[in-house]
Amino acid sequence: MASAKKLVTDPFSDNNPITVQALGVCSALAVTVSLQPAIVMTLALTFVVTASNLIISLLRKVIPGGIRMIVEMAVIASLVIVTDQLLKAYLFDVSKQLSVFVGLIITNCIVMGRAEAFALQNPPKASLLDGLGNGVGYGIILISVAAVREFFGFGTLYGFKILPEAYMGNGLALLAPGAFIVLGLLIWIQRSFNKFVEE
Amino acid sequence: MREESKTIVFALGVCLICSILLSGLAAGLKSIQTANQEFDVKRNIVKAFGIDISTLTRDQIEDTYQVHIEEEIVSAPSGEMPIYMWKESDGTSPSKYAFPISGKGLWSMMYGYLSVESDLETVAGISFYKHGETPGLGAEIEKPWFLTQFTGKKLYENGAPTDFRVLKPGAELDESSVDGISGSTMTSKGVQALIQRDAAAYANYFNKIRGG
Amino acid sequence: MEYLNLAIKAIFIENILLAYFLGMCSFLACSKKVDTATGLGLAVIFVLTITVPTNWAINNFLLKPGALSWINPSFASVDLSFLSLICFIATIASMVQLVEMVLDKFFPPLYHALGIFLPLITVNCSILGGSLFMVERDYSVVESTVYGFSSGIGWLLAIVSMAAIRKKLRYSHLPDGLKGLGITMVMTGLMAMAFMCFSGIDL
Amino acid sequence: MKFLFDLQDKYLAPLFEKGGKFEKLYPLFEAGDTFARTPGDVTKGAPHVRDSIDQKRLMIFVIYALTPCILFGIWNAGHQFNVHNNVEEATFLMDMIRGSLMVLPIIFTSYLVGGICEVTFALIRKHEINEGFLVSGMLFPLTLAPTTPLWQVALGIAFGIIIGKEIFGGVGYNVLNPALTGRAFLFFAYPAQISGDQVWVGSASKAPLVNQIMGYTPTTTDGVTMATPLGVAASSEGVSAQAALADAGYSLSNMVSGVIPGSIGSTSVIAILLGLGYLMITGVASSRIIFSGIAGAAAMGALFNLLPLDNSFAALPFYYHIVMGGFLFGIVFMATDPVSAAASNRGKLIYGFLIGVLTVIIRVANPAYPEGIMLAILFMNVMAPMIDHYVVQGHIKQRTKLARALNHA
Amino acid sequence: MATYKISKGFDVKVLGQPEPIIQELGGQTRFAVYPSEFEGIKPRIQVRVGDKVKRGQVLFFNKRMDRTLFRSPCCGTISAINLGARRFPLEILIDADVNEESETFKSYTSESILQATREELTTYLLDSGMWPLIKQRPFNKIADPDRTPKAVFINAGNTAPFQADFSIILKGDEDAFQAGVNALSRLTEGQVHLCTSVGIELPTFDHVETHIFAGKYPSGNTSVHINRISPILPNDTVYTIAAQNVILLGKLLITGELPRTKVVALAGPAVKESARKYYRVPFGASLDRALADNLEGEEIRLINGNIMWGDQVKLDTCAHFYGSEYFAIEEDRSRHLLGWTMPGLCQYSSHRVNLSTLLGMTHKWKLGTSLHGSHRAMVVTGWMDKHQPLNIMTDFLVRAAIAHDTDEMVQLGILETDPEDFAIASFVDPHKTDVCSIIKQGLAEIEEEGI
Repeated sequence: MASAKKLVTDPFSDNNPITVQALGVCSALAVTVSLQPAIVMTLALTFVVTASNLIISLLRKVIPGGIRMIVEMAVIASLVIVTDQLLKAYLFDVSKQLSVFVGLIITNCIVMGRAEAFALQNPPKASLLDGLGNGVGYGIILISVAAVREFFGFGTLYGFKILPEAYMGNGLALLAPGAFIVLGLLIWIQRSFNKFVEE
Repeated sequence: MREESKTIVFALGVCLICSILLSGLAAGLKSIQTANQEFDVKRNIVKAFGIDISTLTRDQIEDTYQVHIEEEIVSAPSGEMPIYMWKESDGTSPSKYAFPISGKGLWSMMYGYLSVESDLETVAGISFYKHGETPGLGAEIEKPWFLTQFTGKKLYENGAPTDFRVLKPGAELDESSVDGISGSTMTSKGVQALIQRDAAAYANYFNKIRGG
Repeated sequence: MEYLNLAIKAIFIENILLAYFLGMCSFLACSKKVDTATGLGLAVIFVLTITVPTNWAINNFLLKPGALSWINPSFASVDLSFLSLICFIATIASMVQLVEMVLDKFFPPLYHALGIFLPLITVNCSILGGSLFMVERDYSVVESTVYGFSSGIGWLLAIVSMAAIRKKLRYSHLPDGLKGLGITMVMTGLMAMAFMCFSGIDL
Repeated sequence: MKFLFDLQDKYLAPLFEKGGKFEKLYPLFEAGDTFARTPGDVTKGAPHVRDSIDQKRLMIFVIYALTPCILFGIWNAGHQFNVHNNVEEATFLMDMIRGSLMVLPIIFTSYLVGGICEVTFALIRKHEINEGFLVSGMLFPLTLAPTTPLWQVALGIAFGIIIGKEIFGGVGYNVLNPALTGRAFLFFAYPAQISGDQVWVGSASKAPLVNQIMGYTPTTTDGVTMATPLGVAASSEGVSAQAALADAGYSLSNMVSGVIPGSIGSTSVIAILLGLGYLMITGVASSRIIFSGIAGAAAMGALFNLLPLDNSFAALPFYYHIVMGGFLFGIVFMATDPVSAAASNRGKLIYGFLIGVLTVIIRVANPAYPEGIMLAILFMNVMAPMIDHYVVQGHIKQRTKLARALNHA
Repeated sequence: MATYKISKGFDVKVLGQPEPIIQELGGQTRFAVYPSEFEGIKPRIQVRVGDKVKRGQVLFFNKRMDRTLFRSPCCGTISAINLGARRFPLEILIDADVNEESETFKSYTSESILQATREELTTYLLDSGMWPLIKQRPFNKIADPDRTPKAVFINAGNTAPFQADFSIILKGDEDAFQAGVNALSRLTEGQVHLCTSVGIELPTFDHVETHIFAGKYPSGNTSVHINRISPILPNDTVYTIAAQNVILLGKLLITGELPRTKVVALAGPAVKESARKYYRVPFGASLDRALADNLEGEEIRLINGNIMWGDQVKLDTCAHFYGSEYFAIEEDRSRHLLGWTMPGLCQYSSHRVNLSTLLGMTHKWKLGTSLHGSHRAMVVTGWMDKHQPLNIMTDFLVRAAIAHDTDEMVQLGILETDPEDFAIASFVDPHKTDVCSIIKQGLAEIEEEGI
């Protein structure tokens, strides 16, 4: 049993869900045009993955094996709907920007993957921490990509002007190719630090 | 058999809990969400009347709408069309009129509102609230530099819609043309087309007001 | 012509993978060999073509505000759209299951070609994404079918060309940190850039 | 001379070779050394003799083929500037000087920045400095307008060299053409300035250096912008595209001679044909790609002519597509880059043809981008490995069949 | 008799054609056997330095296949056994005696061979030490006696620059050749194919089908013959043998003694013109008398084979078990000022990038071993295929080999080839890729994995 601290911090770098395990990339990119939706998305995903880990870990002894996946799916889907509804009610503007991508958390492999790989075997507390760690690990990448894109694309960070007015926004950073390339380069940087090599 | 019935019971249980939870939540939040959506529309209409809303709070905007704006449905051959009238807090006669505009941009439909002054010829303001144009390019249509250009331009002349133009940047402008967005000809053309079309659609209505 | 436009748009311009980042996980995992990529791509086309219209029906006859009025006009005010996510994912899962069984029974060769990929597809976000975009863009039933089918083709095109590129990259001299995921990501970016040549095409 | 070479071999070389003081800078030394003289390496095994061709020679031949375009580009940049700024009685020499002032800084920046990227990566990753960079560094500026600000030139070439090439391991491993990658980067990053429907021929200003770095602002009153033929044809409304072109002063003959504003290297059909001839005689570029590309563009243009479309550009006679814009330059110099093109013989035909077809489709059907060749090549670069894959699969099938047939005969 | 026209190919024009005359060269005392010549064997040496050996005595056998014996070419004393890396014996040197003691084997007539069973012949050939002359495809290694080949290919082609002309070697040994052919025809269930190049006049032989190949280098390569006549399918085996070696087999069978002599040609620009001819030398004997004083140049590379395919050997070499020509060229370490841009009037090329090629100069060149450039990353351009007569996509095969993709290599037809078929691809490649070694490595990987 790994220590609580390790459970949380491991997914930050050494076992990052996006850069190392290559999970959950889909939603990691679509909402990274600027920082605000990225942060909201991080919060939403962290909430879903933590809560789903906790619930599934609590239920792990009573879930019948045959319908394991379906139950997990139901739990995750419900949590996502809760998130979606809450966002629509209290953060309307951001939810408009996120459009269908909140809903797509359902198919985010991180949530399903952590439920399958961790929560089913571990007690609630550990699962909670694991979910939290993975949510933040996801967020670190998401927010970095968003920061880079917003900075180069608009010359702002979280809407605040950083670069002088004369700065000409780099349009490519705002387009889909920019997201892919920035994430690819981030993966490179991150893997150079944790020395992870894929064969 | 015991195993199976347990499975079914469990599955039903999960479904039940989830659906109760979700229905409850949905019902509880429904009113807030609807209010949000309505407010979104109102905010854009207010903006289209040329009001700078960036400093206003939500309540102030709601108030402004409540006090000044009145909605009316106009029936036209093509169906029912909404029109929004701006009334000064003292007078009763509308001083500005706004109507929704929409049309194809480069990627998808663009939606917005356009308002005209009481002379029923000059543009008072314009706003776009939904579009899928390229960020940094076509998406400039929601930037102030682009929108403020419209204010004061002639949309109608003697009851007929003018030949409103969104030109290439740098071209010479007259009183019914504005600078387009450089690098996104398609979006500029789209804006020109939707203004021309929707202005024509409302021309009859304005003529009626003028006449009556 | 209108449908052709929609198809071109879904395949090239708004490629579900390259413009909306959907289906990345399986894209990254299954683009190592061209044969695998082709198999998965075909399975995606297949499932998308079936599920998008199915979900269209569910959305239009059950979930949308007022959708239930065909049962009884008094249900016109019922709005079940908050259930759309859960319904769609359930439909996808069961459709995949159904397709698997039908193929196994009636088209064994096809089943052998696509069989191993079908279970992977339930969690492929491009499928759910297809349905969600269908709702958001308010497509008609024919449009949904065309959209589902051509989104699948777009996805297939992207994954197969990426598999071929990765085959070419096998003997490249890549920095350690970029091997695998990193270079695939950058390459996808460049590919998305190349696909942008179609943005704005309108016949 | 001999004394110098001895000095180099005896004293300088050991410093850079393994165990030497400057071992880390070996790629740099190697580049200079083999630039001066061919390396003295001998074959290690069979075959014991080798052809005298090498990568350096191939690449420099492409540069030679580009020379007419470069020289013409310089003159034309100056000429257009002088014409549109009403410089009276501009002589050939004045045109050349003005053009050099505009174009040479761009080429120099491209080489400098690209070279720094190339050398840095070569030193870190310990690979040799590849002469392919000479071509990329020259092709890139030739696709730009003569007024492109130098900071954009630097940014574009850096992106092209690093992202388009170096992270894959250098020349030979990349997938896309680095020069085009850089060009496309600028195109999407700063679309407002170089979307291709108009170019700026430059304006006389009091501070030329500032202009060079920051760009010639088109909105200033003395800035002259001109619509390119493609831009004119694409936006012709009501009148036929031909008439619109003639109206804007573009005739078939001046598009062939290239005395029109446009990107530096690609306006003159004659200059490109000179380069093409040189490439064909020396056999450096693939004639399959070039001629199938031209055939593709002509075929698609002709098809558009026949289709009853409500688009005046589509009705433009197909041969216009070949002389207009950067098509010829792209298909001759960019599409034939052996690293990013399809490699199989049949693949090359398909690849070239589709580039031609796509170029015309983008020009005619995609009003967002009047110039299609660059994106068409980039798109086909992405598709080339797939084309090759299927050609190879087809070959495998065919050869197995043949082998079986011969065995049963 | 069928003629095959091979359209693709390229003749490297190099100086040093040998005169078609045979000089007898006898009386050597220094002999050698080179175990390193036999690829893929693990030799177990049976003699020690100082041992007296008879002609035909077993020197070593193959540990992997212990029926394969290797026998001494002369009678004398073992003077040295030189070991290489991992104690692999590189050469066994023998000082010849004056007396001529030799082992004898059963002798046949041309007709009685045809009555012998396959089993009998293989045992006989293995025992006599001449079996290794027969090789097999795929992998071009010593033939596996237990696999019955679908065909035997005798290579009498000579398209490589100055490959020995078989019609000269054959003169006087026609009977031995027929006997050898008879033996080969007993080894296979299928046909024996004799493949020659245009210009080689051969009498007709029985039990063999003659094919003529017309075309430039490498149309005389065995792989091309197999590819055109009866391509190898997966799990097929064919035996291959060089034409001169058929004579050696025949001599052994007729006389019941190990063959005494073989003919080698000496050619190349670094050989004095007077010495460029054919020599009949005792098997395994030193070539000193042909080579000494006859080579000119500062630093000379002697090749067992020709410039396109063969191994570099020491200048004091003895005649090898395989091979029938020696080629000498100068090492060329010269460096040319600004070589990348000079017109190239004095440089040889198969591409039109040099003035010499462009002007269509057809004279022969005094080529050296210069690499003419430095290594660069390989680019798949299709150029390697330009002169490849095999129905193979060379560039893609090489790429698959670099990526260690054995499946794809097999699909692309690597099993039909031998590294020698890629000599021309190496030659023309501007990136100086060592294609032959890459293919060799690929074949080794496939062999290790098993097909």
